[in-house]
Amino acid sequence: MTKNPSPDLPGPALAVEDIHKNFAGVHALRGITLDFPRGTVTALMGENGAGKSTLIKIINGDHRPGRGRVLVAGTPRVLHSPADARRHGIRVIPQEPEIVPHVSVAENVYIGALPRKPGRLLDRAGLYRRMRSDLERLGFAHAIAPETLGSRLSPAQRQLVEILRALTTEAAVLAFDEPTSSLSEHEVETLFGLIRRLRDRGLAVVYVSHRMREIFRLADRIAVLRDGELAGVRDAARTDEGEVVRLMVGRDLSALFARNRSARDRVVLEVRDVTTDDVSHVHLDVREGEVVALAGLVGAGRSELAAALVGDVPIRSGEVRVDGRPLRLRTPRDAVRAGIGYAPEERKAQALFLTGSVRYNIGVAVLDRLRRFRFVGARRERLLAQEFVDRLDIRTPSLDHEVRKLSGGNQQKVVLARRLARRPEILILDEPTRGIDIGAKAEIYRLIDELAAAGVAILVISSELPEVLGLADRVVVMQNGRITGELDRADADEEAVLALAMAFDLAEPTQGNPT
Amino acid sequence: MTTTTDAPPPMPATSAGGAHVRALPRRVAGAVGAQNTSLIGALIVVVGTFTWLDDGYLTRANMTVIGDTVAVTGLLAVVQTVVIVCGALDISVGSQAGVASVVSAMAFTSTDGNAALGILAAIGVGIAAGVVNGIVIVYGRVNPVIATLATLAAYKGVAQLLAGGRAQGYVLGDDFFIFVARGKILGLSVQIWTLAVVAVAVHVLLKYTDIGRNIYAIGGNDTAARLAGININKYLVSVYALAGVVAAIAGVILTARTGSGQPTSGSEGLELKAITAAALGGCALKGGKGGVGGTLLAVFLLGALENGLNVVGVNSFWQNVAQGALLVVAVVIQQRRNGERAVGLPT
Amino acid sequence: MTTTTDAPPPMPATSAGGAHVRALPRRVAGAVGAQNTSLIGALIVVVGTFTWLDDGYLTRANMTVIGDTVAVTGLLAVVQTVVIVCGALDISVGSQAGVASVVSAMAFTSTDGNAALGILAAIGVGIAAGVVNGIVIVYGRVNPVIATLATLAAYKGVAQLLAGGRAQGYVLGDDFFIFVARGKILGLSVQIWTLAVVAVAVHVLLKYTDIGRNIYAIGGNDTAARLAGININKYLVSVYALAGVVAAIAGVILTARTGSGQPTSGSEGLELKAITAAALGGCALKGGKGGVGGTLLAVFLLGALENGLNVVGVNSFWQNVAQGALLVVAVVIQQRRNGERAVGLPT
Amino acid sequence: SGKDDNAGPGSPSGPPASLSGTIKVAYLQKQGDQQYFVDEADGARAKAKELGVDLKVVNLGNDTNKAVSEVQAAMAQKYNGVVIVVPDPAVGPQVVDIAGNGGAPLLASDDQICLTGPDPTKCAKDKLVPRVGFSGPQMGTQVGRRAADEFGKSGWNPADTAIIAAWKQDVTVCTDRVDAAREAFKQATGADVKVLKVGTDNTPPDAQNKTAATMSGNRSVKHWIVWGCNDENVSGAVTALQNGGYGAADVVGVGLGGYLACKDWGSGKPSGMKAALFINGYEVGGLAVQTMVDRLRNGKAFPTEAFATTKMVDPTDWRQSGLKCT
Ligand SMILES: Nc1ncnc2c1ncn2[C@@H]1O[C@H](COP(=O)(O)OP(=O)(O)OP(=O)(O)O)[C@@H](O)[C@H]1O
Ligand SMILES: Nc1ncnc2c1ncn2[C@@H]1O[C@H](COP(=O)(O)OP(=O)(O)OP(=O)(O)O)[C@@H](O)[C@H]1O
Ligand SMILES: [Mg+2]
Ligand SMILES: [Mg+2]
Repeated sequence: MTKNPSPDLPGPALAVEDIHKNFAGVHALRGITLDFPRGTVTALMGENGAGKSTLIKIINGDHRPGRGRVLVAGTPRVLHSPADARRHGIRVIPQEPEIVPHVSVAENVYIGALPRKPGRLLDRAGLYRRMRSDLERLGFAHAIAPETLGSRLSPAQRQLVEILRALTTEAAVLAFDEPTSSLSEHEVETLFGLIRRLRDRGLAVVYVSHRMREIFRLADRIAVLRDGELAGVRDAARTDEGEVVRLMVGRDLSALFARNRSARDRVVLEVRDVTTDDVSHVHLDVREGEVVALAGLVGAGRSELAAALVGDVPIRSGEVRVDGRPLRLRTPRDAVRAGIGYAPEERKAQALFLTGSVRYNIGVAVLDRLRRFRFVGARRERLLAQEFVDRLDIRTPSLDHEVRKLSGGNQQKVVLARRLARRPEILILDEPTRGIDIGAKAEIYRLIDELAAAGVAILVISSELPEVLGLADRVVVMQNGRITGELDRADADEEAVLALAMAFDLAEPTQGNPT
Repeated sequence: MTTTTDAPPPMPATSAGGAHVRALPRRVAGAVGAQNTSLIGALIVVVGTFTWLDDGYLTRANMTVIGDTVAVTGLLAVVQTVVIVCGALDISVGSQAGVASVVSAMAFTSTDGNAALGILAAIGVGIAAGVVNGIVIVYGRVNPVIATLATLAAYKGVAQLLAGGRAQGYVLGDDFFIFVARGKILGLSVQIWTLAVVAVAVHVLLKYTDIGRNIYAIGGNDTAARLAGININKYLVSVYALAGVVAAIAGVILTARTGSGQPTSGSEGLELKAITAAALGGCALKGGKGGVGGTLLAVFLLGALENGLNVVGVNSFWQNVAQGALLVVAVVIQQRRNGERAVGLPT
Repeated sequence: MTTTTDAPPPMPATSAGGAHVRALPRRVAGAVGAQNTSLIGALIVVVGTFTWLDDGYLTRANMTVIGDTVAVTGLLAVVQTVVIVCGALDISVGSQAGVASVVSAMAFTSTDGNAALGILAAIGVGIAAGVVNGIVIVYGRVNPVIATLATLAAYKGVAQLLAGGRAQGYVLGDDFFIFVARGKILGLSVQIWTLAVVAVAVHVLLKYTDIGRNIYAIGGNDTAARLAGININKYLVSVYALAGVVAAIAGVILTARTGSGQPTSGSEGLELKAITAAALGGCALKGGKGGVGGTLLAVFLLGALENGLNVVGVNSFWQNVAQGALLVVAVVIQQRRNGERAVGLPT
Repeated sequence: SGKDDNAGPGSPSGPPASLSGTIKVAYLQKQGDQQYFVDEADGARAKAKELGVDLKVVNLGNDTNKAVSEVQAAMAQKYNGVVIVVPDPAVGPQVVDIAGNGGAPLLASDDQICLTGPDPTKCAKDKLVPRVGFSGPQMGTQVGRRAADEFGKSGWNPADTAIIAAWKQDVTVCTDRVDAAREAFKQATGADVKVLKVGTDNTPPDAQNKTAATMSGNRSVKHWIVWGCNDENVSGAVTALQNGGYGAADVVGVGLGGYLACKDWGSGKPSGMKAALFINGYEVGGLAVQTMVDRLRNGKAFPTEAFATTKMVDPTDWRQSGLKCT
């Protein structure tokens, strides 16, 4: 694949000089000057809305900078389009995967450069051969099948497709915008191995992530953005989390995980022998004031289980009880009525009204409480929205700002705000901190703790192990649609969780204790 | 999609919300929206041009003519707006109006001239037709376009069968129907009042009630709407029923205007006019976007244009060319003002 | 969206992709797809029913009639499939065919009977009309539905103006046109051959060339296509040009069939038929999905149905009802078999 | 076989043959959902029942292409004879040829068609397909004459009078009618009255809308004369004028068909609809079937042209004419 892009050439592979970018009133970038040397992984960090994605999109030719210039291998270039950027050896893995739904994974990966036979005929056999060999070589053969249709991919697989698109073409600069936000540890490891190999071959790698641990494992340099400005560049070996966080948020963060709660005994949510198309015989309890984390690898079936618990996926057999009463789950409406709040995994596809305002997006789930005689009180709605914007520190110019114009992390906060606005008794959060910066994460963890302390039973699905371990009172591990084990907070550590998540011998599936 | 289109979109929630913090001029501009500003501009240009070409154009009498002419289309366009905001489409509205027209005249005749019963019968039939559409779509899982194309044909057949292919009854001996056809209230014709009342009601429904918000939610992202606990199916069936009711009102007006129940004459082709107006008025056909204001402006723009071309006596062949060309020009100007980048399909 | 629709999707890539590992029967079933299976089932039911009702139905002669009848609609439906796969729509195809029909007859007449020139002129006009559509949409940023509704009117006007509202010329003195109208090759009419050749060409284009795959990508996710460096604008304009060319071919066939250049008669309403067939054949109107096979099946299903209703002598009013109802029933059965959950709008 | 102008069995010179057994006749009509043609179909069905023949009625709409398909279908299904109202006369030769190849006699109903060319008005008399029905120009002439009479009686000043001619401008037979009306009016009055051409889609609401706009552009006109392609056009235009403030006395509408005019008259109120040419579709349908069956069963040659009765009716005498109002 990627040939050696001559690491011996002088100067950085890519540099930006005094880049500015304005979006109708939002000053996203204000004078960024930064270079990306060959053979180096440069991490871009910063709070949600700091401008990381905007910078990456400028590098990709997707946005034109308002001022400043981009230099590719020392030469100033005007990048008119992503295709243009590609021609100059720049490849970007965007924050939100863009998948073509009704074609195969193989076509999705090689889109725009499909192998041809003479006469523009598609070389279909060649395509699949190449796909298979690339998957093998890159180490993702187990994670995704070349024939699967784009529309049937899980979020993690969608992200993999974006990664594969970049890795299967030649490039001198590779930019990853939060590639791991929905990958689990295992895939992350494989990806890191690949990135290191590419770096050693002389590529310049740009890497955006909110996961502090990843950054320190992977990056050579850390550049921190704050409010559209460069807050500092540090050598990864000569800095620490504390300093980076200070650069990002301008202050020290105290403990990431708060814990002011104590679980009570009353079981609020009981899952009994639930089986769906992809999940079998799940037993699970969540108590009042308890946080249970569901861990597992990509495709373990956690999201499916969550969807079943909120009535969005039909339950074939088994029972769900809330407060001891069996629940008829025909549609998500039944779950909402029973006091179950659910924040799904894919915010764009499943949760957000992208062209609606922040206020609309928060208020839409509590209209029954905002209305009088079916007329929605605009003032009440505004107050409610403002309350959550303040509480979750959602960075938005106004309550009437369109949600699609918010940064990814802030969009996630809007999703959470909508669920919290209903004050649910049970909260199911599928990857709640996906793409959220460390400051906001601490905020959300504190919020989860607060809610639990107030008695809410919380089920969190997360692919980030530190989050699982830090948050949970109990960790339930799934693999292949089954629960493979349950660990108390005291026994849970990374190895124990991973061991259960990858326990390949499933002859005797362990199940959660039916309390 | 998200990254290229930086155009300011006319959002459901945006206009009403920021109101009390903004200054009045901006409030007005905000409430009107960029789309509507362009339409108002186009309307001014059209009216100006025809006034200059013929002084019979900008007269009270001719304005009334325009109003009456667009009343039926306007009703259907307004209710089509609701359907489109849901992310659906109702192509059968014209046929529904035809059935309602025939039924109103036949019920009127067979009850020896009871206008109220005629209208009630028409509305009942409209609801039934709408509910059938909704059920076929939601529970039969038939794509709205195909489903309503099918009922477009089916309802047309029903109207023809009921009427035996002939205009039915004669209603202009009845005071009520004469009132609908020629009456005026406060100087405005009854037909325009009907349109105004329906339009205001639908506008309030869409913008100020939770029902309206849920409709925008369904059209904006149906998965999210479902997960938020909205009973999408109930909403969709109700919206189609509403379309049926409004189509029935349009049918009654048709009966009054022409004097008898017309199975197809006068209602054929209305669906395209209604959809054109809604789309020109800023409804996104994929749902979640649009409003009554824009649609009405578009209806009046198209009506003013068609009337003007006839006032100045343009040959009907040239009218087709002119209407098509002007429609394109209006939208192109509107879009150019947005300064959107020209890549791929516009929304 | 992703979570509810767990139905096995009738996919372009599925069949081809896993092909070499699967056994032949499954390969065939896979290639035909669930959608097409339903359509074939419906076709069998329709043909069976009418054969049973009237023994004049399943005759060689009548099958030829059905073939000739659907040729024009079929051509437009096939090319509409390409447009819809792109995520767009071309409502102006009928008018384009009308212009082409008039132009072919007029060029033929004015060149003293040169059929080749007549056809070339028609195709030239078709390309021009298609490119105008494409440019208005892509560079004028006009929504495809509005743009082609506008050009539907405009091109119709152009055809009427060119023809002065009357049928033009007379081509049935010319061997070539007679050959098109009545000729046979290997027992099949020239019109059917034309449809077959165009359909196969478009099928190969869509399924077996990178151009076709890029078209699916554009319709499936235009952002992904753009980021992958596909020149979306070029593709869209070309697809509209292709639609223009095929509409022109349809126009020439119309000229040959009716004997003269018809500005509107014979081409009005074809757009709806073409879109109905494409949608019934499994094209998703939001793009990225569909194929020539399904569309052709739908064309033949609708043609067999219409012919059959006439063969057994159903009154034209009942025909409307029957066609609408059967269309709904066909899709409902097809969807029921998918076992999709009945929530929200079907795609 | 298309090129030679060989007269098929449909032509008057074709050898009449006689048939026994069940006879199957196809009646293909344009605009089959229009009231006149609905009546025609009813008349045809009634006559077919009376004569014991199988009759199939097909609505061609305005679609010449469908006309071709349906004649082909009738031949494929071995129909013995075809009666056709063509959507456009230009499709005539093709239709003649198909029926000829199928060996079925062809009878034109209502609108003329030519064996050899698209335009019946330029067709040699012996190349016209035998026809039952009305002559478009002839009907137009009657309408124009009646309008001229009314105009004469009224004593209106030609300078402040205008004529509205409303029709679907791309339907050739409509154009023929209104042209003939104008010709006859001019000849009968010699007056120079302005004619405003109003393009409609042949439906009352559209005629109403378009006329209302035309009226706005011609406010100086004091008196109106209205004719058009059919009753739909005339009645829509008259309604628009009356809604626009012109009294019944200032409008002379001469309908064509009478089926909508009679509704106005039935209400007993004064109407701008002063007369209408009643054309009896029911009778035409019956006559066409009778003519076809005579030919098929008894070998009786088609008459070149057979006309059903037309009658100019007005509010005083329409009830006696046989015009039925729904
Ligand atoms: N298309 C747009 N229109 C308007 N504002 C935008 C647009 N895209 C981004 N912004 C704004 O620009 C700022 C920077 O956003 P960006 O997406 O670059 O943040 P980010 O650092 O990637 O954040 P995150 O970590 O949440 O992904 C934010 O305030 C955002 O609201
Ligand atoms: N839309 C879909 N259509 C078909 N299969 C799906 C779909 N979504 C997920 N699956 C499959 O269902 C199984 C469970 O996936 P699920 O998304 O629940 O796993 P998960 O543990 O949440 O993992 P992830 O991190 O990928 O979300 C997997 O085999 C996955 O491939
Ligand atoms: Mg970002
Ligand atoms: Mg998941």
